[in-house]
Amino acid sequence: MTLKVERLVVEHGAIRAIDGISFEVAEGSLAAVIGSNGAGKTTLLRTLSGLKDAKLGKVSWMGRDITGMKPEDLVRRGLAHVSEGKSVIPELTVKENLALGGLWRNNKTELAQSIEEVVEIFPRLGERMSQRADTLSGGERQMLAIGRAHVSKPSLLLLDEPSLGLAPLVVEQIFQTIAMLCRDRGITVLLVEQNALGALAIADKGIIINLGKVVAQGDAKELIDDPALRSAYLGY
Amino acid sequence: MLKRKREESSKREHNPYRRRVLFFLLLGWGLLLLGDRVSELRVYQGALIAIYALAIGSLILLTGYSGQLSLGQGAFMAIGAYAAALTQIYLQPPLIVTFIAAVVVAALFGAIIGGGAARLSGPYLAGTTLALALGLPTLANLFSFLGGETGLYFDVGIAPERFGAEFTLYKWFFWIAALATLIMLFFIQNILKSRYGRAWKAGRANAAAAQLVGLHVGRRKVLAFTISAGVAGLAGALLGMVSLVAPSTFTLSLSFAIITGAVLAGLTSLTGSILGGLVLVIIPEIAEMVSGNFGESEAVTANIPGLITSLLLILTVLFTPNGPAEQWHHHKEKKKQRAL
Amino acid sequence: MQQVINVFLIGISIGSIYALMSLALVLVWRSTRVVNFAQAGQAIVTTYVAWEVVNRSGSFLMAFILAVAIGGLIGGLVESGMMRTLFKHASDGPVAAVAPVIATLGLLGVIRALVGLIWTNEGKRFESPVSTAGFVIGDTTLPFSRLNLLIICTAAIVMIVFSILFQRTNLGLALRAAAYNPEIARLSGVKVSMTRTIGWVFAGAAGAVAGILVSSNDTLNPYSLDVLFVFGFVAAVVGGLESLVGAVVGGLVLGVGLSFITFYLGTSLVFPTAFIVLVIVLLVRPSGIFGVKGARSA
Amino acid sequence: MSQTILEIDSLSVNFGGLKALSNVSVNLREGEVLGLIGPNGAGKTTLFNALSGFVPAATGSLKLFGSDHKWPRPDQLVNLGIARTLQGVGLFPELTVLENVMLGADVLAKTGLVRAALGLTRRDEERLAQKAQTMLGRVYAGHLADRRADTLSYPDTKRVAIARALVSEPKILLLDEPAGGLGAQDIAWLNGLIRNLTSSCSIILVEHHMDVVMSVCNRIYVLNFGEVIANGTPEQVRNDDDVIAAYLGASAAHGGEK
Repeated sequence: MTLKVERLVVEHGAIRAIDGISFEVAEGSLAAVIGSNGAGKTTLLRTLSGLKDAKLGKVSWMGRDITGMKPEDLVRRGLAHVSEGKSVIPELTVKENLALGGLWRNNKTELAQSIEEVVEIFPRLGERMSQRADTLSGGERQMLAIGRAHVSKPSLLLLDEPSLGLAPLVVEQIFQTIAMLCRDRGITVLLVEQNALGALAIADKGIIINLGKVVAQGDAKELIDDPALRSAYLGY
Repeated sequence: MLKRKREESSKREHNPYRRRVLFFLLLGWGLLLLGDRVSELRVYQGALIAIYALAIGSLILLTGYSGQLSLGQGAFMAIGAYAAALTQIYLQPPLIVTFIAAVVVAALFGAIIGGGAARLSGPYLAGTTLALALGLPTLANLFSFLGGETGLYFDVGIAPERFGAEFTLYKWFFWIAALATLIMLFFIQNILKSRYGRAWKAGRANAAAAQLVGLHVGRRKVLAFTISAGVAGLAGALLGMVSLVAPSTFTLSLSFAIITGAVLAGLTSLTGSILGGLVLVIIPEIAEMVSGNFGESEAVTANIPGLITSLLLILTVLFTPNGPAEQWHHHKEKKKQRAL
Repeated sequence: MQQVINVFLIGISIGSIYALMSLALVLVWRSTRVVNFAQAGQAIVTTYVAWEVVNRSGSFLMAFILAVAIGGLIGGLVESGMMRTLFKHASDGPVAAVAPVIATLGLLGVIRALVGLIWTNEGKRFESPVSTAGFVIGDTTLPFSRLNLLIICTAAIVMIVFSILFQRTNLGLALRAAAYNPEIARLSGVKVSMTRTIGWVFAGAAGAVAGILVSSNDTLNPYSLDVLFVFGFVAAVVGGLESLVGAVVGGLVLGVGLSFITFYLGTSLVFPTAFIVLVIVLLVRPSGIFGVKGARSA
Repeated sequence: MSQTILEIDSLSVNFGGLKALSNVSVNLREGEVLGLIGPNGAGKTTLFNALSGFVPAATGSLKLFGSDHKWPRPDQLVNLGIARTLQGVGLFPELTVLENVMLGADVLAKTGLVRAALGLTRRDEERLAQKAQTMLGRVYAGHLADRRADTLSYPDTKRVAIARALVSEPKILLLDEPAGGLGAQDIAWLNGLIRNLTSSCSIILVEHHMDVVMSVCNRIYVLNFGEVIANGTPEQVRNDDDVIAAYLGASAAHGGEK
């Protein structure tokens, strides 16, 4: 019962952004996909969540082939994707942003319950429920984005660079929350990050990709000192 | 190897121009000969085809090349027609001066409106020019020298005597319209094939990249709007000549017809413009034949042409969105590539 | 002073019709990024249907309900039948940007021709459902009539229904989310292709109401709603094309403004004024009064 | 020491309330290749955009070839002797390759509108075509001249884009991720080309392909959060602790924590 990616190939027009990637993520674990910019991390996540079509290869989740399924259907199968760059809708209020994640279940009591859970995790959002999301700080927006995903009650959470553009202290807090979601609530997490050391610190497994290919994968703690890491980022 | 390539490339630049000159000369000669052999009605329709072709050409330049869609081409045609009629009435200069005045005045308006239009994209420009097309003719009622609903009579006089007594008024119209259209289309085609045409295509496809090669994309758009308005103004003057310079000639339907013709002709190449003009004139004819079978009620004769052209418009844009010509080019390129 | 109030009220009455047309255009724009040039054409069909029903049954209410339902149906069919095919085939290439405009213009032509074939091009008199005689206060008769009041009330009800729908329901939240950011909406489980169709359905219904209201006590022909479309478009642009509130305010402001111009300066200046307003708004504040800056660059 | 030909002094760029660049100073010397690197969102492309007039500079001044200059508009760049390639390549799809490159040399064209209308363009066109053909030859794309740009393979579009930038004979070339999407062979070719170009122009290179940056650049500026955090030779930069932290993550200190 895992997330399984097999020989995935994805193209942007004439460019091959993902060039035959394979890996597995065990249920209930936290995996970090790391690599410098242009490595294909975002494309990988967008393909997993159905926003982009794969050219070749297969993605399965809980033993079922989910390749080519639409994002709105994948949400109903427990897959939530927090896309790159604080994916909230600034014109909506905090509460509406959160409610959005639970619309598909069409159950008012469950929705209220999920929103309360989010407030427990991120108390700061509770104080700002009726404000528009564009009044939030960068860190709060990222929390809101993760909160919205949480409301959709995912069993698999895909996170795209939650640390992007945030101050180190906030990054630390977000990372700890992500780790908590995985450990305490049993959500499988696939975290895509440029911040390699931060991500590997909380992850069970690390997958280093460079120019659309996996260059190393294995235990997160061991990868920290792997020469492949420095070479993927700094070119030596 | 490289040198040979260069020679080839210079040949490539040089040949089409001569071909173009030859084509326009032959076409003109053929048309004028034809004008002697057909009925009066056909001659009149020939003049209409020429006028529509010219108006379609103005839209192809504007939309197919510089990427600005105007729903108000009829308004610029009206401006040209009124300018020509007023010039003829008050100054009575040689005919060619009248037509040049139509071009200049319409271009002037085009430059003013184009200055604003260059900052608008897609639907905004379309909506604004639509408002222009609907609103401009109402001005005729506001100023008495424009003649109100009855309009102005644009009298170009009869053909010079040396053409003979047989030379009818409609034939004279046809000669003027065909000649003006051929000359103008020749100029436009030259411009479209020159660095100006390339610059418009570049600005439309990728404004940032076009700016980086040193093109002021905004100014180029205004230039396209100005030229297009001028050309439409000439078409309008010609239309005013064969019918009447009045609000009823330059309706919204005229603007829509021009768009239809341009889309059917293939927006991205001028070669189809004459074909587009032909279609606009033929379809009502066909419709009349068709509606004859349904018993000739007025509702049928009035609406079948619109139905056919609109359906064609939708089908063209749905299935060959970039026009038949572009589609064909694409097909050819693909074939060439496969052969390599 | 009394006259000013009168002109103002008449302006509100006509302006609320513009507001409805503007609302229809904004709904379509928000859901598919298309300005629907056939919006008035769709409304022409429903108005003729209403005219037919009124003539046969005499019931204005039934005509109204039927017209609104058919308006919604046509909107949905146009989106699912035509616009989807268009986006599939014409998503890139030299004229992709203008293809939707051309397609909806074509649709306008088809609708007009069909309407002309069915009902002929001759003008039809659309009787007002209520008295058009002005209200009498003391011994002065106001130009403001029961029909004007009916128009304002109907438009107000439609707007209230819309605002409850958009602000208070799940469907409304899904529609707004899909309009602001389709990708995040999809990732949250919203079926965006469905919300697109629904946007067109609502627009069709709003347009149908506008068509009936503007035609009441007037002559109906296949071209009679062109002017409504242009004023609706101007109102939508004034409001910024993104905001439903902006559409309504834009319509009312335009209606009142034009009403004063008609009364004090004459009818012939209405069109030039609307055009000048449009150009000024587009040049000075291209994002409209309620729009976000920069929203209009392609 | 060679002359400084471009000098950016304390440039800041704001997007809304966000500071995309703050007080960035960069100088480029004649004949050198300057690398501009940094993690995602560090402000590299923003720097290019400010320099080429696509985004307004909030503060900062510019010196070109030794004299003060306003921040240019994008379309003035070529006339100032600066050419730029775009990340998305940005060829004009319906034009042929030759026409694309000819547009790059359009600033050198002399034909006015009237001559164009009359069709008297032959001499000018031939001159431009010849220049374009020569430049295409230089990037090994001469055989592609007659192909429509939208039928090219991705690496070929990159060659043509470089030819289009070079044909205006720039003194300064701004390359925006030229190696993105290229295979090893094309990257080797690109390395060679960049080195060759320094005889005629100076280059600023934004690139995240580290092999390229480290092997062709004389000096490198590293940006993070819109600020220059390091600059120096490739050797200096890659051993800089701040640079390593910027790339690999600031939470290195928390490495053992769990």
